[in-house]
Amino acid sequence: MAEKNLPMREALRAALHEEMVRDERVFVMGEEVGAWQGTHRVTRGFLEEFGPKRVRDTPISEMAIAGAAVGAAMAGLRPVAEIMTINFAFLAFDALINHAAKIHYMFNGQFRVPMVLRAATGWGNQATATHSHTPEPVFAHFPGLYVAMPSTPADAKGMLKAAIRDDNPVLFSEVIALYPKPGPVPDDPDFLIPIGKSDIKREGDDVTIVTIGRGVEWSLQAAESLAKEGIECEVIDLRWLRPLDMEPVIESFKKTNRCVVVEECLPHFSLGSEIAAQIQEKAFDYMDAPVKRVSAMDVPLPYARDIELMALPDTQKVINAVKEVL
Amino acid sequence: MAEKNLPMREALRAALHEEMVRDERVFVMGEEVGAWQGTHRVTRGFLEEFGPKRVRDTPISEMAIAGAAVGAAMAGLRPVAEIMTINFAFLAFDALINHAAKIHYMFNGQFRVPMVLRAATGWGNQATATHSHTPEPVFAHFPGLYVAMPSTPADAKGMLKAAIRDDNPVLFSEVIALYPKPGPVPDDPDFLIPIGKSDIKREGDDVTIVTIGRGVEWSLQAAESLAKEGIECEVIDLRWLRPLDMEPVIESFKKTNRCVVVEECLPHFSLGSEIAAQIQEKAFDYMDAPVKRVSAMDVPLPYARDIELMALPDTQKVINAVKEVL
Amino acid sequence: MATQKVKVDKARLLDWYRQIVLIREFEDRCDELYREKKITGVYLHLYSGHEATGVGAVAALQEHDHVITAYRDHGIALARGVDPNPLMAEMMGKRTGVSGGKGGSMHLASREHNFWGGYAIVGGHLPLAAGIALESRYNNKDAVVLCFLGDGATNNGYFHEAVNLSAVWDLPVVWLIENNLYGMGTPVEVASGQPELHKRAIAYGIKDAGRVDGQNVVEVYEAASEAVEYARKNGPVLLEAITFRYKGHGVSDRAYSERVEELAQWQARDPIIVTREILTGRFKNVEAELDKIDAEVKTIIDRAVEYAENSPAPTYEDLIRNVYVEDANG
Amino acid sequence: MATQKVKVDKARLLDWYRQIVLIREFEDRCDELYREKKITGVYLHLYSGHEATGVGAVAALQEHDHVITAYRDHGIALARGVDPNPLMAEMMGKRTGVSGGKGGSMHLASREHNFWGGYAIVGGHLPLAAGIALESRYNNKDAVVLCFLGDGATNNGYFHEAVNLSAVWDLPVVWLIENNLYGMGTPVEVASGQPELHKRAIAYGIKDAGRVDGQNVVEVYEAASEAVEYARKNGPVLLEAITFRYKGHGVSDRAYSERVEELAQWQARDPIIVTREILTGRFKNVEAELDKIDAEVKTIIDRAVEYAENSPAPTYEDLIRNVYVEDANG
Ligand SMILES: Cc1ncc(C[n+]2csc(CCOP(=O)(O)OP(=O)(O)O)c2C)c(N)n1
Ligand SMILES: Cc1ncc(C[n+]2csc(CCOP(=O)(O)OP(=O)(O)O)c2C)c(N)n1
Ligand SMILES: [Mg+2]
Ligand SMILES: [Mg+2]
Repeated sequence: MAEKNLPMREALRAALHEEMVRDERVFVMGEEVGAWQGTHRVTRGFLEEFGPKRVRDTPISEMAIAGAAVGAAMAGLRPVAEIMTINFAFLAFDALINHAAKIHYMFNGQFRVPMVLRAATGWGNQATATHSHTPEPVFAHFPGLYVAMPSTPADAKGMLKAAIRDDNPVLFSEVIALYPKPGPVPDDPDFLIPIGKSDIKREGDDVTIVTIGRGVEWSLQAAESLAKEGIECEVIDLRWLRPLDMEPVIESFKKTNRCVVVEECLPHFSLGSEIAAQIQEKAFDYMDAPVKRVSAMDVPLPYARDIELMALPDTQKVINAVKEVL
Repeated sequence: MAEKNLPMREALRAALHEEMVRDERVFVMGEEVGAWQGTHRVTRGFLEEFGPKRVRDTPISEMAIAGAAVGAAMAGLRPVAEIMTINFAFLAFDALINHAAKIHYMFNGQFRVPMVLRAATGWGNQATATHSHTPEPVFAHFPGLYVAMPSTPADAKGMLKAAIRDDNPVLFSEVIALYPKPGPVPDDPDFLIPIGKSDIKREGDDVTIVTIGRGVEWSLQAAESLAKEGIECEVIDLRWLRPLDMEPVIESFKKTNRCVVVEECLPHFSLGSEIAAQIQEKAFDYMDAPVKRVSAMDVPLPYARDIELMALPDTQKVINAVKEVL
Repeated sequence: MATQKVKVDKARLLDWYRQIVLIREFEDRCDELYREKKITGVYLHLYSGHEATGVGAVAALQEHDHVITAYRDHGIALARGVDPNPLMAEMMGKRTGVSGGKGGSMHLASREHNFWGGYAIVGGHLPLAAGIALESRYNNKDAVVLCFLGDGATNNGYFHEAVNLSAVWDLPVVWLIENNLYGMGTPVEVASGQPELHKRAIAYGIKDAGRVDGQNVVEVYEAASEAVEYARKNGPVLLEAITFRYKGHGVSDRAYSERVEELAQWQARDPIIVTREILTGRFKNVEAELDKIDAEVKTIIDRAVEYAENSPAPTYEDLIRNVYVEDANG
Repeated sequence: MATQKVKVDKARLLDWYRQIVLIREFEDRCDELYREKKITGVYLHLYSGHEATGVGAVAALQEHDHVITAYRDHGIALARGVDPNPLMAEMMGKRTGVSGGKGGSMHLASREHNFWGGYAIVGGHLPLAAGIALESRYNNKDAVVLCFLGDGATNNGYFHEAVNLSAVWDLPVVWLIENNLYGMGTPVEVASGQPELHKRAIAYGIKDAGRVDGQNVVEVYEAASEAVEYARKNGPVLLEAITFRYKGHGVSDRAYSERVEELAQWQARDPIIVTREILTGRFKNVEAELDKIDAEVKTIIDRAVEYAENSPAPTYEDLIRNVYVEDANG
């Protein structure tokens, strides 16, 4: 199958573009998605190509962006709404959790809410406390919503396309730090990565590293470095926080008996907590060591570069954690 | 020390009353707290006694209720803001997480935010999907905020007083089902339960039950029933989701080697996840069985009574869980 | 108040009368069933007192138009023609309810009637209304969305963002404020800096359709008709109907003693009385027909209660179904 | 536009001129330092172009009054008299910065100047302003809160809820919209159904203080003075200043090519030019004084940069401090 080398930003753009070409009902809406060409350039050129009906700039109204997407989706359109950064999705929390995620259930299946809410996530660029959240676990806490977080350009494309084609509401988190990173991306316009399917990004027998989003890069780098010392890590990219694909994790753990979870998120009531809890529930007899969590530090994020980076996970922290569980 | 038998509602009212008498800076604000006497009657009689300056009815404006409380607290008042039920606190998510919880840090300690945000929580009364959240773990995910959830009238009083006197923002969750339940409450106007201090509600050597809020009742009932079979449970009431008092939990676990977590919350990225993760981290060598979680089912809550109650934890589910870890 | 323009014929007036008493009877029965603990739960918000507003406004719609409202939704569902049987079944949490017993009183909906639901988060349905209206514009349909909301809801951020969005996107929405003077215990003028709520239209540059007497079904119909046709051709409109609720905010709330006198005044202008007066004023010997309607309505509601009582409860299968759409992708 | 009432004396005018060029110089230097990668990070929103609005409005305050704004906050801090040294240190993320290097460009604050901060969530600071104003009323002080906000922010739910709350609670707030015609790339008329933003006052029943020319420091001062005194005595006011930003939305944003011509028009009415014209029109031989101010300001900013560069970075201790107040209870 033909493929191109694209940065994640362009892979996402291609996914969105293909789906808009394929399906008239798909449209984008959000702050600066049109005339400004998209804050993160994912919708670059769209206004010119698809026109203002399908590329809709909005006021700075996150409640209404998410809520109107819900309504449009109920009525049969397939909105891809953009919240500029996920930090502002806190303002859309009710629209997402009490509306998008509940309507199919609450009205006994009478309505579907086939919407995607794209949001740029992550930190490490001195964006400071109010603009440095990776709060995906908080959204994934609630049933009714799917939550995606791709780590490679190919995954980004296949996952976004699957999200757009699915009839359920999806929160689609795009890690800002990954936008410029390139990778091979299939051309196939029907290349889809199924919702809730994790991916083994590297095989290994000694330790299972479970991660997502930006954590994949740190984990793979750590794995490479550890391989030189003869330690082989299996790196599982969950890709989706909901549904959470635990079977491959448990299977891998039964082989390695050791696990490190790597997340950019805050540590408490988080991804690492859930993975650790499930491993000890489902593979208790296989545990040779406690599951170790590598998370962001439990602080609001400061501006000053040096201390900000102290709070972020990195490759070295992953290496240290792996050594601790060995 | 003298004490009275009071329902939790009255214990909370007494706490609030005493603090308003003690400190002119303390005031209440929120929807229906005044003329309507409080949706949950916690502020009954306050408008008459303290007048409209200190008992402030608001419009249905959750963003502004929380946000104005932040500003008033920064300026030196001590607002006790009420969000009618915690479901509506989703609309105050940004004000709480990006403002209340961040301001002290972000401005390097220049401002303090001594506010309490009271919210009624919990479910089981056919309040349906949009009105049936116990989402405290989602708020407790973020540093900068404290999160309280008392289980008895005495705790409710001592914890609310401590929250009001503390200089940090506190989300104070009051379980609706517990409002009418009575218990002994100390009269002492300086009766305080320190922030972040858990409580052993029952001692036992066989299994540690870690719980909070309404889970305490189910756990104690289960413990009583199990005692008849010779199984002695230690029931630890965390009382605060943040700070999370894990030391007594770990200590107890080192004695019992078995643990069940009981929560009214949804199961994923939740309280049970965090407790299980920490136990396997901190007491791995003491684990005789996996930590078992008893949570709400992972569904939006339906209206019809029978099926709603199927989704809720109860005493029997706790008993079953305890037996599974034995 | 809207001036009368189109003469409404007798058949229509009788139909509206029928709807109004049907709603009243439905609500009275709900109240009774709640006291008998046949309807349970904490939330049940009755529409009694508002009937003329709901009936008159919904009458202004065509079949392909859309309706959406808040939790005080029984009357809207009935006015839109939803069968009382599955509505009553929903009240009792039965499997045969419009929402399968999963939505309850606050979350009625009937897709086939283009009734998009009742919503319990104050203001939460407003952007949904905008989104539904967008579909109409997007697909070059001429359908209008009639969005009911309370006076209290106008102070919520959702109102501001949704109405402004409808303005800049030029969406065919009639924002109809049912101003019943209170949000729970809070009078409009305590909650809103601008108590003449229709004037908020100017903040969004949309048409201010003024205030209408919410007790007079004909006046509501006429004002709503103008608003609906304006929305169809031009874009969003804000209309305010003044009305009053007869019961507590919800059935589990205590009655509000200060309101006794106010209530009596409003009941003197009860929608049933006003509609009867319009009919008897215009047509001779109509009383017998009206009495017959009253009796028929009682039978309809009796049957609805019976239907609901004899319906099965949802099962565990229902509990776990519909969390996600499982069957198909778009 | 406000008509001129109080004659402003020469010393004040010179002081305002000094503030305006100080802000301009500070921002130009920030821009330069960002290109030199001495200031880093993704967010840095310059105040260039807005100076007359910030300086004129802040000049209307007394010392015990309060100021709060959004992330475009450098100019407000300087106008309020905060020392440029710790401000520049904050830009560079230094321990000596006003916010200890933890807040950065978007989160400047100086409690001792009653400058309550810059806030980066659009609209997020509006209810804070209401709360701060409440303290003034609560404690029978006569302090006013001047709350700056952007045109784009007026479409957010926070605006609606906060301004309405200020109305029903009668709070002493001046809501000052700095309408620079765009929110990022979105023109006001695309984002707001009502593009004459001051008219939104009617939705809350508060005083509409109209529009003022944001390039003219004297006119801003006069309009703001009236608004501040109105707020002090009566309650909330909404005032709109029309201005323009010279740079990209933030330094990391590309320039907006369509705006080149528009920009040139606005720069012809640059606050520095306008203020110079006012001064030279009123007073003889003032040019030398102005040139001297220009030179002094450069020295001040040179020193600020030097101070910042020589300041220490925060440490791990700073990273973990101030998450919670640890030392004391109220
Ligand atoms: C966001 C939110 N806040 C608070 C509530 C609780 N609540 C339910 S109805 C209501 C009053 C609404 O008043 P109004 O909009 O006037 O409608 P009415 O009940 O008078 O029909 C309140 C405060 C809620 N459901 N949602
Ligand atoms: C709630 C929220 N949504 C979106 C953003 C991203 N954002 C930052 S500034 C801005 C534009 C604000 O425009 P305006 O209020 O006019 O202020 P200006 O930048 O023109 O001074 C946007 C959309 C944000 N910070 N917060
Ligand atoms: Mg009302
Ligand atoms: Mg602007």
